[in-house]
Amino acid sequence: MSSSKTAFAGFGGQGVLMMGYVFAVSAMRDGKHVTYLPSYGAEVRGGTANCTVAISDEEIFSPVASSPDYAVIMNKPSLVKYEGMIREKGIMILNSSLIDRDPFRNDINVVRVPANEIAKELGSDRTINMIMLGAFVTATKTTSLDSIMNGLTEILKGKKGGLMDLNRIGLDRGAEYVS
Amino acid sequence: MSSSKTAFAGFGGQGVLMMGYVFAVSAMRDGKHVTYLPSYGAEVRGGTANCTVAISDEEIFSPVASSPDYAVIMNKPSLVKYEGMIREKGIMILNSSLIDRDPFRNDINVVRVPANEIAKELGSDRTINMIMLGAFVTATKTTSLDSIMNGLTEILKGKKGGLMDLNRIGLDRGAEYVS
Amino acid sequence: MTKKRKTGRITIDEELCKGCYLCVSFCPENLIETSDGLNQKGYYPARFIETDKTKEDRKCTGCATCATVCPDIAIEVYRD
Amino acid sequence: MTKKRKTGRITIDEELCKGCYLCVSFCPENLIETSDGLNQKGYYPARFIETDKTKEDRKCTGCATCATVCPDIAIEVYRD
Amino acid sequence: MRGSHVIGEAAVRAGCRFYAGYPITPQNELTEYSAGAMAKLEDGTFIQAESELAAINMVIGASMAGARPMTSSSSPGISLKQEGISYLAAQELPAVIVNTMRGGPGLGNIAPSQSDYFQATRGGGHGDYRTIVLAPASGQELADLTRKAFEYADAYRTPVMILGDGMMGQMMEPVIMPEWIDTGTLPKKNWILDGAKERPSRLIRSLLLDTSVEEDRNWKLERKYREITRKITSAETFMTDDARLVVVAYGTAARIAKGAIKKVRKLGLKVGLVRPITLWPFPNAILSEMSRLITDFFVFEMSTGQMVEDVRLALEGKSNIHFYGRPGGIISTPDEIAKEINTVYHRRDLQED
Amino acid sequence: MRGSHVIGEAAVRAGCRFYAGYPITPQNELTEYSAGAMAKLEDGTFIQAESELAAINMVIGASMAGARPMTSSSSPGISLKQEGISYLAAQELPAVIVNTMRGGPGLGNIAPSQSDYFQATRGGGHGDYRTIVLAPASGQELADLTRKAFEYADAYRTPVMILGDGMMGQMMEPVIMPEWIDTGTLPKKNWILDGAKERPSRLIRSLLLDTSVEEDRNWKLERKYREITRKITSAETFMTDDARLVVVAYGTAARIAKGAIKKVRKLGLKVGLVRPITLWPFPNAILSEMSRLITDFFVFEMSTGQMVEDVRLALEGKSNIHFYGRPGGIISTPDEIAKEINTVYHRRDLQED
Amino acid sequence: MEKKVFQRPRYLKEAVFHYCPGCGHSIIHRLIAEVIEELDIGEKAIGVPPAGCAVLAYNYFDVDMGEAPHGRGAAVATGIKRTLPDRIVFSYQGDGDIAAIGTAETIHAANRGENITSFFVNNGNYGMTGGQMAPTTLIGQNSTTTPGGREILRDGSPLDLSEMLAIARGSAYIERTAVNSPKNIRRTKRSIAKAFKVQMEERGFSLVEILSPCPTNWKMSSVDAAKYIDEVAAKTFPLKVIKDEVGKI
Amino acid sequence: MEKKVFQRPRYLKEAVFHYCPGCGHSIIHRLIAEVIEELDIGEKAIGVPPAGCAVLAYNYFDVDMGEAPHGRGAAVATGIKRTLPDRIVFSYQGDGDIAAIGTAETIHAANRGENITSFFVNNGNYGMTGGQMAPTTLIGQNSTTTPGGREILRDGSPLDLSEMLAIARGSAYIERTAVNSPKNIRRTKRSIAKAFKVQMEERGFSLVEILSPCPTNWKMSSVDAAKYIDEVAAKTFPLKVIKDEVGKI
Ligand SMILES: Cc1ncc(C[n+]2csc(CCOP(=O)(O)OP(=O)(O)O)c2C)c(N)n1
Ligand SMILES: Cc1ncc(C[n+]2csc(CCOP(=O)(O)OP(=O)(O)O)c2C)c(N)n1
Ligand code: SF4
Ligand code: SF4
Ligand code: SF4
Ligand code: SF4
Ligand code: SF4
Ligand code: SF4
Ligand SMILES: [Mg+2]
Ligand SMILES: [Mg+2]
Repeated sequence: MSSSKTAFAGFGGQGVLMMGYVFAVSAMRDGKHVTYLPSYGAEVRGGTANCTVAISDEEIFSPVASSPDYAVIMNKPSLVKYEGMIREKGIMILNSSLIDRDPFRNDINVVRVPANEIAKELGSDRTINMIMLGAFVTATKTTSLDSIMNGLTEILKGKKGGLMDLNRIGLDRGAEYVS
Repeated sequence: MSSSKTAFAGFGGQGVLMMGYVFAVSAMRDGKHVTYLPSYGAEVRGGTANCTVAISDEEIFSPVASSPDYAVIMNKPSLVKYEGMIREKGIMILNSSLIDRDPFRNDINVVRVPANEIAKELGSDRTINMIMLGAFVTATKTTSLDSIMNGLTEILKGKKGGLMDLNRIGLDRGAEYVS
Repeated sequence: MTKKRKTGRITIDEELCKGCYLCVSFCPENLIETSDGLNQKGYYPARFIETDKTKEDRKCTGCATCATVCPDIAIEVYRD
Repeated sequence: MTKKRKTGRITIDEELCKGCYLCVSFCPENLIETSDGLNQKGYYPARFIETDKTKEDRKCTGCATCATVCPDIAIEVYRD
Repeated sequence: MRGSHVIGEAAVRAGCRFYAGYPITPQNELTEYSAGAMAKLEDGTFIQAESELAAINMVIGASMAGARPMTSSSSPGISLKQEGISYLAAQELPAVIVNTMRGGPGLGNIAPSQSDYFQATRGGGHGDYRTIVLAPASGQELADLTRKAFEYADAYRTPVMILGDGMMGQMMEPVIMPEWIDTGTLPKKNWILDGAKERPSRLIRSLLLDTSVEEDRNWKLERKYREITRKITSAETFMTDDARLVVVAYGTAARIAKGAIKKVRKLGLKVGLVRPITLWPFPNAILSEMSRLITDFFVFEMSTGQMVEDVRLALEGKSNIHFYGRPGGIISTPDEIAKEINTVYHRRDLQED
Repeated sequence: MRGSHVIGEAAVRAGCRFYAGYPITPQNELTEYSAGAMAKLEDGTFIQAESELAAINMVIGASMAGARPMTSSSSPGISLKQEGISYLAAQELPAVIVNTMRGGPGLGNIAPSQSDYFQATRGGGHGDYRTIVLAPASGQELADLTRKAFEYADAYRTPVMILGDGMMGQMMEPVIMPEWIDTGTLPKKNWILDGAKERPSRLIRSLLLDTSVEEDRNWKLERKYREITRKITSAETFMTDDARLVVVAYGTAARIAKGAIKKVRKLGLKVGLVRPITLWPFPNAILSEMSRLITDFFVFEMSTGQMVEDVRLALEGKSNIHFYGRPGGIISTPDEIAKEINTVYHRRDLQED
Repeated sequence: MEKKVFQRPRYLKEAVFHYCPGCGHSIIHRLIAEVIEELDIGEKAIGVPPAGCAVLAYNYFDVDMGEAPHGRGAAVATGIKRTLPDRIVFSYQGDGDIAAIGTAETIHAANRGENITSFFVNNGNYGMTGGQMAPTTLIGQNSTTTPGGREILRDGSPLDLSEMLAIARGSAYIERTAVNSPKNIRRTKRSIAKAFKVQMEERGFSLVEILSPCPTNWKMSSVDAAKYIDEVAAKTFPLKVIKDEVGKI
Repeated sequence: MEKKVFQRPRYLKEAVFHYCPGCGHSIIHRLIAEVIEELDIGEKAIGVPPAGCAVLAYNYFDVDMGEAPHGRGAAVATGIKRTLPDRIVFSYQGDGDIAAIGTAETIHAANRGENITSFFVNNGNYGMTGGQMAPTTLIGQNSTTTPGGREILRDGSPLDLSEMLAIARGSAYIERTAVNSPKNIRRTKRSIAKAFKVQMEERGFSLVEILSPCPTNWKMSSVDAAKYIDEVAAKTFPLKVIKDEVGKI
């Protein structure tokens, strides 16, 4: 679809803002108009962090999502916050490792990803957000895994390669899991 | 007279502002409305200092004197500045020790006081301004020597008495000289 | 008979714990480990190994080193 | 005959002088005094005592101490 | 007693026991007077701060602790206090700030000026807030408005600025000083920080990360500002009853204008004066009221034109506005202003016909 | 590239080789980008100053020495720069200052806000001066106005402020970057301080003790401000041709308003937008021009109402002004604004009859 | 009989710290609260939190708290203390807050000998704003504003604020400690207690500089961050009593 | 043959000083101008005058001069120097300017090791504004804001800024001298020269603190003021090299 708004939400430490930022940059490189609006709650350490990424083929008037099309939910408090907001027929990607219940909505599609467990297998918590991101783009087709990789490369340029590979693996595992 | 404006002018070091301030406070204690406007040029050390004192029985609208009634002139540059401004029939008190010529105006009254010489006799340059002040009030009857003394006492309260006496003497000698 | 040394025990509040593992690394008796269950914040909290041991066999001295280094005041220490 | 010691002289710009008398107090030979004529600024400027003396009888060494301490650069020093 | 001393004396009589300031001409007399006055009071504190910034922040602390604090400076120093003033407004802390305006911008000079009007009335600091701004024009008013400043500050828990200039500060006029307030009799403040003894601990802050909470705070302040506007707006009118031309001026400029009006009245010109005493809140009502009868207003400021915007906002195009400004520390004479008034008066054919 | 990076990149391309700043959310990305960008240029200087105050004063020095300097901060930090900005204006020094506004007053929060409008346009500093204020509303405009900012600063020897907010700073849109300027080709400045070699020594100062000299300076600046007003005032109009209601909004608010207008247009409401691009000088002409046909204007700001005063000054009571404000960092949705517009539109019976 | 020997101190509210895992702020908060309880000054204490990661300190300390603008803690505390001389007033400040923007206010409060106590949390960076260089950032240490790590010529050297404060004639007690090990944590608690006592006895300005781990911006595990302080940070900022005009109290 | 051995230096304009009789500023101006001439840096020198009695210094120095806001000389000089690294940049500041409002800017410029030179004119008061207390006012010394003279408890003690600057890791050369006697004046000139050379060789921050008589506000004759510096002021502010990382140059 030509235009969508996605909310990414979780704890400060979970790389939520990074997830959204990577997605935004990638969409950007696809030539889309993009707005990336981090919740500044994140400035205060620890608390829940979230960001909204709007992508569109034309100018975006507001970066805020009163009813997002998609939501990537990393923990329970965020579920509580977004389960009511997400639009009908919207897609919600849940980190089932940390969320032991379903959203009350039955008019949305829910994809459960045990990100922490998968990350544990991969031996690095750092990959949790990439696993979720991989699952997200695959489930929503908002962009391609390759665009994401390009976005990542752009963002991480200068950083050591190991990180890159780790992220790649995370993305793939997340993608696999939902496809 | 019920209302007048007087300009006091000279070098920074000559106690010009003090002279005007003492006069202002004294008039104030006579129950007059008074404005005292120091030239801030004085803030920058050394340069010529001057102040304007307006006294009146009613509210004073402007403290500035475009054409003062009286002028107490302590040095040549100030003469040059004020000889043109002072109003017709106005009174100018000159420190003749430092000013070797007369103002070009012949429609004003000029009183010459060799203040530095007198001060030398009194053995203190500090008295120059009081000598001129004594001469000024006596020549213009703008207020009484006693009011001036009261004004001085108020201002110098706390300061050591010797200064007081010295000033008193200065005032008297100035007054004598013109009466 | 008189005790040679004090015995103690600790409790760790799973939900307060943020998994920094300072307690794990500083406990002189190595009595704290990482649990593999996640807490609600998404951390693997620390766990006191001797929880179920009876007083007598405990090596925990109740020295409170763990609690001292715990940033999140997740540990309470008991001693007799 | 060879000179035992340099002789010098100074000039004081009356109008630049502000009468601080630092020169008076620091001249090692006490060759500066206070004049009793006022300058235009109302100061009694300092005066070089030996102005009119001939070179030979001058005690001024041209050491420039006076000029060194003069805040207002009123003093110029000459020496041979 | 010169004007700056009047403010200092009126302050301590109003219960001010904390002054922090930093020297700057033309207001040193106030700082110096406060040093002496506080030294005489055994419960008085005077601090010569290391900067204006430090001074305003000491005032924040003193206000949190329940004092009636004051600081004073002149234009450049007031610019440095803007962050602190924004905090005072946000934390709803009472404080009195005196600005003895001088010529600007930059270092400028130290002559009387009125070019900080925007800064004072629009809030030179960041965020949605207003500062009560009082503009005395006589020795007596210096005393009375200083007293009022402390009362308003406490009543509305907001910073209050006294906006004067070097001429006001040097003016000597017979003044009847307000009585001493017995600080013990001032109403207790139930919000101050004095230690959580037999009560829950208290908090004074301006950080409101939750935007809806911040928005509520902004509207709460806005409501307070509306109340202040209703309650304290004030202006003096002078010879306006039969006036065909009304001069608008404040502080020193208003004094000079009065002199000018007296002169032109002698020539038979029907000219009056509106002198805003509160610059914020600005006396809009009285001006728009007049605009029904008065076709022409003459605004005189010692600046290139700042208050004139408030006059335009008040009149909303209903009358003609003529502006005359002298920035940079120039003090006009009544004659000069009379001349200007005269010109306008005739150019606009306002004379009896 | 996010908005803050766009500014940073456009700055170095515009020949900015000196950046001094101090961290503050939500503009750290700009500071950090500048650190990287200057490090890459062998003639680039980045200084993380010890405070905003130090930063603006370093900018003063760099400008004196001929650089195209920039500093950036957010609301509280900008308050601390007010004295420096007043000096820049007084000493006629070019400089670019970026304010990424956040919720205030006080510490407030770090969400997008527009409550520093007064401070920016009225001069939060002391004295008679103005600052050119540019309000970008898109990624491309961030780039283009940054370039313009440096050009205006040099052309008029005056400080220029870019007024944005966190949303602008985070926005990512396809942007065509302006070309790199070869700093060597920039016109030589004949007033800078670079050592009195084969020329008389130069002086840059703002102290003018002689009031008549200061007054001349004030009027000289005033003339310059008039010229700037004539030459650079700019605004975007959107769907105003057939409009019966015109929305006035800038920056982020204008974007949201555009979305709202598209929505209400679908409902057949004839609504347009005027978006001031220069906040000072304010586009008065275009608004008063419109007031001949438009009976109703709708002002939307992310504040309790500041720009609305400029709209009132421009319209001088000729049309009705409706204000809608959301302070404190609230970001309205186009739907919300559409609803408000709709209400006003019908309350005022603007629909075809 | 078994008894509780360690629990949450009385002057900390129940709120859960928002700080990152392994953050020194949490430990320092606890220590200050413990000392306030032990000296029984909870009803007299007035705290001044900073702008910094600890900006929300008032959510934790159960004493009166008044927020200062960034860097102005010493000035605000001065205003409070001069108004209420018998209260115990402390400022809690980060290294950016106290050693950069707050340099003048801190030095002059110390030099005036204000009877206040400042806690100077040195974590080598601007934590709250995302890890920019602080005056205390070590040479070579990474920050988001020092590409490639801090360089002496480009970015200047670490600032020894505590040593400068020791020169201030009005400062009575200045010590640098750390909260990276049980031993250092206990020592830090002792010096916090001493700093408060110095104020209680009106001996002048007291300050404790505390090297504090910031695992997030140091990009290290909490355990490594703790080690880093001993092995690296303390080499530039030695842990020691820098000034003590008071001696035993 | 007789020749002129002392005359007005080339880099002073003809203007008559506005300073009071016996004012140290006048002497310091002359010394700086002499050194600029002797080091032949007049075409490279850029000076930053303060707000203070020396605010009009640009009327005297015949080199490029750019006025700084009160206290910000070090920051303004930094901006100039970083932009034109091969020029010689100096700030001229009073004790209120540099040691009160300018504390942070000065300390951080020194700590960054900015290659600039600052002249710190210590006359123990705020001369320009009429003799208020400065951070350097001596205990018991009179000022218009310390009724009865400066008191430690009420007004704090004199601030040793130069000693603090010596701790700054980027400062290369700091000396305290005086201009109250021929000997001290010559010594001051030598250290002014050294300070400039330190900058010319890019060794870092250099500063000369100069005890300077203010007969007007000290209410003394110029001669007594000169004595006062030796007998009183120098006891609190000893004349000495406070830091020298450079040695002979
Ligand atoms: C005047 C002003 N400038 C900048 C900021 C932004 N700011 C908030 S906290 C902070 C620095 C935090 O660093 P530090 O003091 O070391 O505390 P930490 O977070 O590291 O504990 C800054 C620059 C502000 N709030 N106010
Ligand atoms: C921001 C600001 N605050 C205050 C002033 C007023 N002011 C001018 S000079 C000065 C202090 C002068 O003292 P010092 O620096 O010691 O220089 P001195 O005159 O003694 O040589 C002050 C406070 C100012 N110009 N700007
Ligand atoms: S109390 Fe001591 S022994 Fe027991 S767990 Fe804690 S650290 Fe280990
Ligand atoms: S120290 Fe505390 S927070 Fe860290 S792991 Fe142990 S219990 Fe958890
Ligand atoms: S030192 Fe200079 S100014 Fe002072 S008295 Fe001697 S000549 Fe005159
Ligand atoms: S040059 Fe030396 S000897 Fe001659 S007058 Fe001057 S000080 Fe005295
Ligand atoms: S960023 Fe660093 S200082 Fe801030 S809370 Fe996290 S760990 Fe602590
Ligand atoms: S007041 Fe003091 S410092 Fe200023 S010029 Fe006069 S003597 Fe010199
Ligand atoms: Mg820090
Ligand atoms: Mg001084």
